[in-house]
Amino acid sequence: MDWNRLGDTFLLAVQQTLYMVGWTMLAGGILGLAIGIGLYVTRRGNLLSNRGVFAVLNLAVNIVRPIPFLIFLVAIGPLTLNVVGTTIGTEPATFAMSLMAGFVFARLVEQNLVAIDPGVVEAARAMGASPWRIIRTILIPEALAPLILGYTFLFVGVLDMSAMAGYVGGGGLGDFAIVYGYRQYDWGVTAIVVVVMVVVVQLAQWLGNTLARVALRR
Amino acid sequence: MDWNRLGDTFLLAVQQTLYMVGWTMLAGGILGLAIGIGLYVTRRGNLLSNRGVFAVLNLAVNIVRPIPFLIFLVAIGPLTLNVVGTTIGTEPATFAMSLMAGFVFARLVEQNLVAIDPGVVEAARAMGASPWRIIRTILIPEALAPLILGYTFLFVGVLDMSAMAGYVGGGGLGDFAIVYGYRQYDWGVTAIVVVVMVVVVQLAQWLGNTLARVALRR
Amino acid sequence: APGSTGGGGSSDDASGDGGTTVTVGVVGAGDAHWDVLVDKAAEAGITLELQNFSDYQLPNQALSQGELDANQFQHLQFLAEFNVNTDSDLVPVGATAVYPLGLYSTAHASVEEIPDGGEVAIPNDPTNQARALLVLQEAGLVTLTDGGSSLSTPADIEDSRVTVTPVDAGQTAISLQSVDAAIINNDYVGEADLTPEDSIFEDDPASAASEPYINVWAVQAEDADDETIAQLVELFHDPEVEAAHQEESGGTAVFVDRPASELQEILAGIEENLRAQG
Amino acid sequence: MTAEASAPGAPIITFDGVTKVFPARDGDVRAVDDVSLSVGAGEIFGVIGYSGAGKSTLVRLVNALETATTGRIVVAGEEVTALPERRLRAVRERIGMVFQQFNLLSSRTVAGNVAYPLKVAGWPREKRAARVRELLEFVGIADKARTYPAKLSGGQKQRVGIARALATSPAILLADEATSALDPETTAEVLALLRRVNAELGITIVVITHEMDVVRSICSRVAVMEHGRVVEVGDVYRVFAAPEHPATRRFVGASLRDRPTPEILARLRHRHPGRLVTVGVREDGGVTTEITRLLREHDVAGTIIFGGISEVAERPFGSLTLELTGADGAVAAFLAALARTTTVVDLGTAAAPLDPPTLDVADADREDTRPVDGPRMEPPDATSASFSTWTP
Amino acid sequence: MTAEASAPGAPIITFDGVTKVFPARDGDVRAVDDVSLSVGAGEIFGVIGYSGAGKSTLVRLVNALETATTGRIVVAGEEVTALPERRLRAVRERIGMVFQQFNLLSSRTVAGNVAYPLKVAGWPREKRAARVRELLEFVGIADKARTYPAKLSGGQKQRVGIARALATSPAILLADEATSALDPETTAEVLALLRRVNAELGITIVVITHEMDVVRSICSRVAVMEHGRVVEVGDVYRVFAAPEHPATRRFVGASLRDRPTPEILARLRHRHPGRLVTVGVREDGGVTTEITRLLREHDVAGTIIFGGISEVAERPFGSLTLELTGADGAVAAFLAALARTTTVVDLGTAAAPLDPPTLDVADADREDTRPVDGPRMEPPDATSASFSTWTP
Ligand SMILES: Nc1ncnc2c1ncn2[C@@H]1O[C@H](COP(=O)(O)OP(=O)(O)OP(=O)(O)O)[C@@H](O)[C@H]1O
Ligand SMILES: Nc1ncnc2c1ncn2[C@@H]1O[C@H](COP(=O)(O)OP(=O)(O)OP(=O)(O)O)[C@@H](O)[C@H]1O
Ligand SMILES: [Mg+2]
Ligand SMILES: [Mg+2]
Repeated sequence: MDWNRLGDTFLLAVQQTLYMVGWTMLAGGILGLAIGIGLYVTRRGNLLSNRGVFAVLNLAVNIVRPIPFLIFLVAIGPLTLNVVGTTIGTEPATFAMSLMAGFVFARLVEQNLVAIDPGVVEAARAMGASPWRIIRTILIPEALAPLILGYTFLFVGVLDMSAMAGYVGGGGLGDFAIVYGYRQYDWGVTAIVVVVMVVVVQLAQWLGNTLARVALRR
Repeated sequence: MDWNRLGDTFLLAVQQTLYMVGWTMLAGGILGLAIGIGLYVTRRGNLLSNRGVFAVLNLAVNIVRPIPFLIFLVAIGPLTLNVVGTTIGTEPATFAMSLMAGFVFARLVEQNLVAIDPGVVEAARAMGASPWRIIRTILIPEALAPLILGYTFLFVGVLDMSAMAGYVGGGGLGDFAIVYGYRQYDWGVTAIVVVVMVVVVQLAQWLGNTLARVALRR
Repeated sequence: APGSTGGGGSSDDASGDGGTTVTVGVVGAGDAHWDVLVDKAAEAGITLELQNFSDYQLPNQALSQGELDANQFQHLQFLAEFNVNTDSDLVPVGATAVYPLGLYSTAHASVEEIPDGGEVAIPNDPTNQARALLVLQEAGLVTLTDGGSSLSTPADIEDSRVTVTPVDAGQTAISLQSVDAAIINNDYVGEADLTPEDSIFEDDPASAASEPYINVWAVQAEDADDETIAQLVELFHDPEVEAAHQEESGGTAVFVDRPASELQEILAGIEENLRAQG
Repeated sequence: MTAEASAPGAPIITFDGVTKVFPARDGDVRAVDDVSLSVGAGEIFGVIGYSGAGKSTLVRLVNALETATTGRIVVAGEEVTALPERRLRAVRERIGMVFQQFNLLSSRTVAGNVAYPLKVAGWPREKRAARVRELLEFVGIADKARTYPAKLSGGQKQRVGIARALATSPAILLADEATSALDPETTAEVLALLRRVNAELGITIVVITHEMDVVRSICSRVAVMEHGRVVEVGDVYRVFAAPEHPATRRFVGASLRDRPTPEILARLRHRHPGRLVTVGVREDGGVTTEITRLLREHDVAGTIIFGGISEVAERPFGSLTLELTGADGAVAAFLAALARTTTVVDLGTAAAPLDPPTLDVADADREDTRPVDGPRMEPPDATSASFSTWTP
Repeated sequence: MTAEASAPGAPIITFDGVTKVFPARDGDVRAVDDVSLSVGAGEIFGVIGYSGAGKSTLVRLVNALETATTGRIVVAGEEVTALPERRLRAVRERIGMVFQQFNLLSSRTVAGNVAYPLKVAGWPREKRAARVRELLEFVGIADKARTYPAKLSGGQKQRVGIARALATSPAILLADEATSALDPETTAEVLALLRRVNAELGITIVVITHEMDVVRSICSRVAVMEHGRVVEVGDVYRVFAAPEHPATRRFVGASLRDRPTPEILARLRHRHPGRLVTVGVREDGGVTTEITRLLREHDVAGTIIFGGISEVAERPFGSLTLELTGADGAVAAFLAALARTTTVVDLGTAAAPLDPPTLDVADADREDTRPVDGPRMEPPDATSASFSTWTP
């Protein structure tokens, strides 16, 4: 890689990726947790079982997830303009990614909550705990280990998704690899970026695995 | 949508998507199950706990997942050529998607297995069941409900991924929406395709939820 | 718009050195000539900020929303389609070059040798796909509905003796090992260990028929007379920039330096045609 | 709480025609079947029954963890069967529950588990810590405070469950098999504690158990369940003294162990070939003086070979099995005289055995505990008729 | 299997200096501490101890579900502590295990759970179905065959666990609290079955329990655990008759219930103000004849007010508490005479009570079950010294 020529751009790409991934993990994580918990608790027979709300959430997730990211980006353009003030660059890309990541994470959260022993939820109900308290103090802690793994999974997905930020001028490492590596047939650049991403993912996964093991009180 | 002009192409796109998604779900599902179970059983303290194998599998998954799909496609080009005989078209796209889907599903599988009550695995061990039998008759059935949800999650991911098959001439619905809708400024076409995909996803998710509820013997 | 015209969302008067900042949308900021241009612009007191896109629709959209001062990634044909389809009035203010689009093959020495039912890869990006189909029609491999147009897609292939597979532009060269022939953007010809001379068929960039494929700088209508942009247009034809660009294109780029008015005329012509087609 | 308090106070829990049906593919399960019952405030109320009789389901209806299919349940003045989930919370906060399967929070330490209901009830942090320590010390697992449930033994888990249920000193305590995993000493301690919180704080306790000994030692009233129905309910001493339903008789027999089982009887006959009789022991225990007197009078020698006198609801209760030796006529006269005072069951001699009167139970419907081939314990007749005359 | 078979056959399970330590942040837990022990082939061997004593861990070492920290364990000739997981499978196939927490497969029906070990053992389909039906009928849940575990009551789950462990008729059965959730009748049936499979098929059974009654009714030998150590091991009758370790004495006392607890004694004194004495009953039960004779001789009136005679390892065992009324001298002479025949514990009168000799136990270290404030049950002295002279 020609560091003199690409060095600054590369560092900028790293910054952009950090920005996009960081905010997406935060916003998408919160959104996903909220929707995922919503899906779980409103499921038939569960804590706040509610057909209507479940159907709406379920539909929303099903609508957003399969839309190709590019089309999704454009489709929410007006919303992005309202919220972020612009439709190109790193911020709007982050906005779209957060939404998409939220809907993706929602399913992961839902999935992990399904495996909780209903006995403990029952114990909390028997003590008069409110649904909100049960969510906060039972559902999340009891499913923490798989939730951490799910969040790590999301991280890798978001990093991957951030490569598509290039479509809206969001830049980032993935875009860097494509623009300066792939399209230039410069496999050296591509390889370096991929290695960087793999190392980051390896670290994240190691962290996730470790935290999950700690959270798994067995 | 101008049916006369696009009808055939649309039907072809549907076929291609069915082909790609079908095979990817099959091959990726099997691959993912295998790797995911591998990750779970070789984890520290588990059935076939083995640091080396775990590290290799973990690294492999971490390497493949963050690579932008376009770069991944090119990177495995030589392998694709060997296996499929060509690098462009629906088949090679399916090949690349299967690999990627497999690595993605692996993490979902691993995550869902982590939540299994170790007591039942212990009961099977106490009866002298072999690790392979435990995997087949305990791990998979006990985690079936979340595994089904995970597989449904994968389905949506694969459908989404199939939109990228266009890069290597794989075609499919996602590509159709982009080429004939988005790029032709024809939001009608885009909308129709998106609606079709959402309906398919809605059905798949409904099926997944239903099967998961049946599998959840509570 | 840059400087005082004040339409550009991301432009401002850089007070520090008295220069001006211009944000230009491009597809493929990785191309070497941009580096040279940025340096040249800096010498002229212009801070040239490149906003890279990987998608071809968005640079125009961003420009018409005023989020860019200019863009430079498309030919007149593509710009016309955008204007017509989205009721916009982006205008070309300068030309860069026109590139030949050639058909290459490692397996066959001529178009005639391509077997019936063979497979031909074409780029799937919108600036090249329709043009590639027209090249194939010219080469006698396909027939397009109504003689084809700059909006043609594989769905418009009426009759064909080969299978046409659109792929990512970067994949066309790579795909040569799998297909009988491929239309390759000249950007990628060198990367595939080919030279433009190896093409078994190409359109003629110098001919009038290639006019719609002249690549241009585009701005919002009210910025048509912007000085800074005009300066950039001029700087693009600086020998150093052209040299860098020529090297990249494998020596096939035909530089075009036509006045804005001519370009706008050509554009108007294409737009009229498009509207007439409905 | 003493057995004398047999008349319940104002009812704090009332079941009124309650049925709970679990739908299932192959036939619905009527886990609770038309139960009407009330538990008085301040009572220790026992629920006993065979495995699968519906005991757990019955108490789970009290705090509405299960919703009744039909019927009304009123708890502390609130009709829980009519309350929405939101309004149930206030009711539940005042009910502690020990779960049969413990249901500990695996993500919290032992101390965290016990602190949980205190947090729900909004106790301040400092008071919480002190209370948790106190409870853990009581149940004897203070040293495991920072351990996670997965690392506890079965009995330790159960003790955490008990501490957790008692934490907020609820008005009602539902204890579902709260001592099933505990050794006798810990069980005795837990039962003593329950008796104490009942006496001192007036907490109403519903004890589900399969051990009649638990009922015997702490309950004032007991309900016996079979197949979802409450087949007998009453004062504990009355139920022991005069069990009416065959299921009750079996439980009483299994608990008292004062009458020889057929197996034991066979061995007794082998060792003592003479005339064997089982004599009921009355409340004041004076029957043995009577026996001594009558033996002397009739010149019959008696050896106590089996049986026991223990307490039921803090009153003496039991029976003794004697081997009598003497002239046939003298023995007969002795038995006749004794029978005027108490119940006498003549078991005959080894040579001419008399079977103890068996239960007239058509219990073929107890399919869920009937063995195919294992020897079946046939509890001897509890001679309810004559005993029942003493019932207070 | 009778109690006479007290000498174990060739050992089938041998522990040799086995220790199991669970590492933990705040101090390691020595769950099993230097245990050496052997279980004879064909024995029914009991393991008893307080909650957390290490019983479950001990048996889990047998089939190597836990790996020993130090020491050697040999099972059926194989040193399981030295075998790799792969080779352990053959050993495990011949060991059935009932888990304290049941560990049922939630994804299989009741029938599927019981069929599972048969599948592992490679039984053909038809034989499997018949065997499953037979087992389910035995444990009394044939009607729940197609139900999933989540819908079972606690006792029903336990019965599935028992059926599953017995399915392949293993050579060794490890039963960890296998009857803790069962009612007395079902317990009796399960114990009878265990006795039968032991007698008929020669299956070696290790029974972990906290109920001394279970030990009393089926075990030939018993090990008592405390704090991970085996503090006493021996023939069951010997252990009951002459418990050596304080923990053992407490278990024996709790099981026999023939001696009044301090609480009961207080009530007895209230009802019977006269002289109270507890008299041990010897193996042949003849002591009561003796009592009758001596009462007559010394002109003392005696009333049996508490106590019991039951069987331990199928032999009579127990004690009776009498109230004596008569002249002081006569009573003293009577007691002196009686003490020549059997153990006599003088409890004094209500006015001048004599406490039963208490245990000389420094049991302050039993912190895990010591209550902070609950009344503590003080088991009376089991008068081991004089009883031990009869030990066979
Ligand atoms: N969720 C459920 N779905 C279907 N059937 C159930 C469910 N819960 C319990 N049952 C059935 O209802 C009956 C009563 O169960 P319950 O748990 O109340 O019994 P129990 O008296 O507590 O027994 P145990 O002493 O064994 O705990 C049983 O036959 C059981 O199988
Ligand atoms: N996996 C583990 N990690 C750490 N400590 C453990 C673990 N399993 C058991 N222990 C500890 O080891 C000790 C013995 O436990 P064990 O389960 O053998 O007791 P037990 O005698 O079976 O008791 P119970 O009668 O209550 O079931 C306990 O103090 C327990 O907390
Ligand atoms: Mg129950
Ligand atoms: Mg245990």
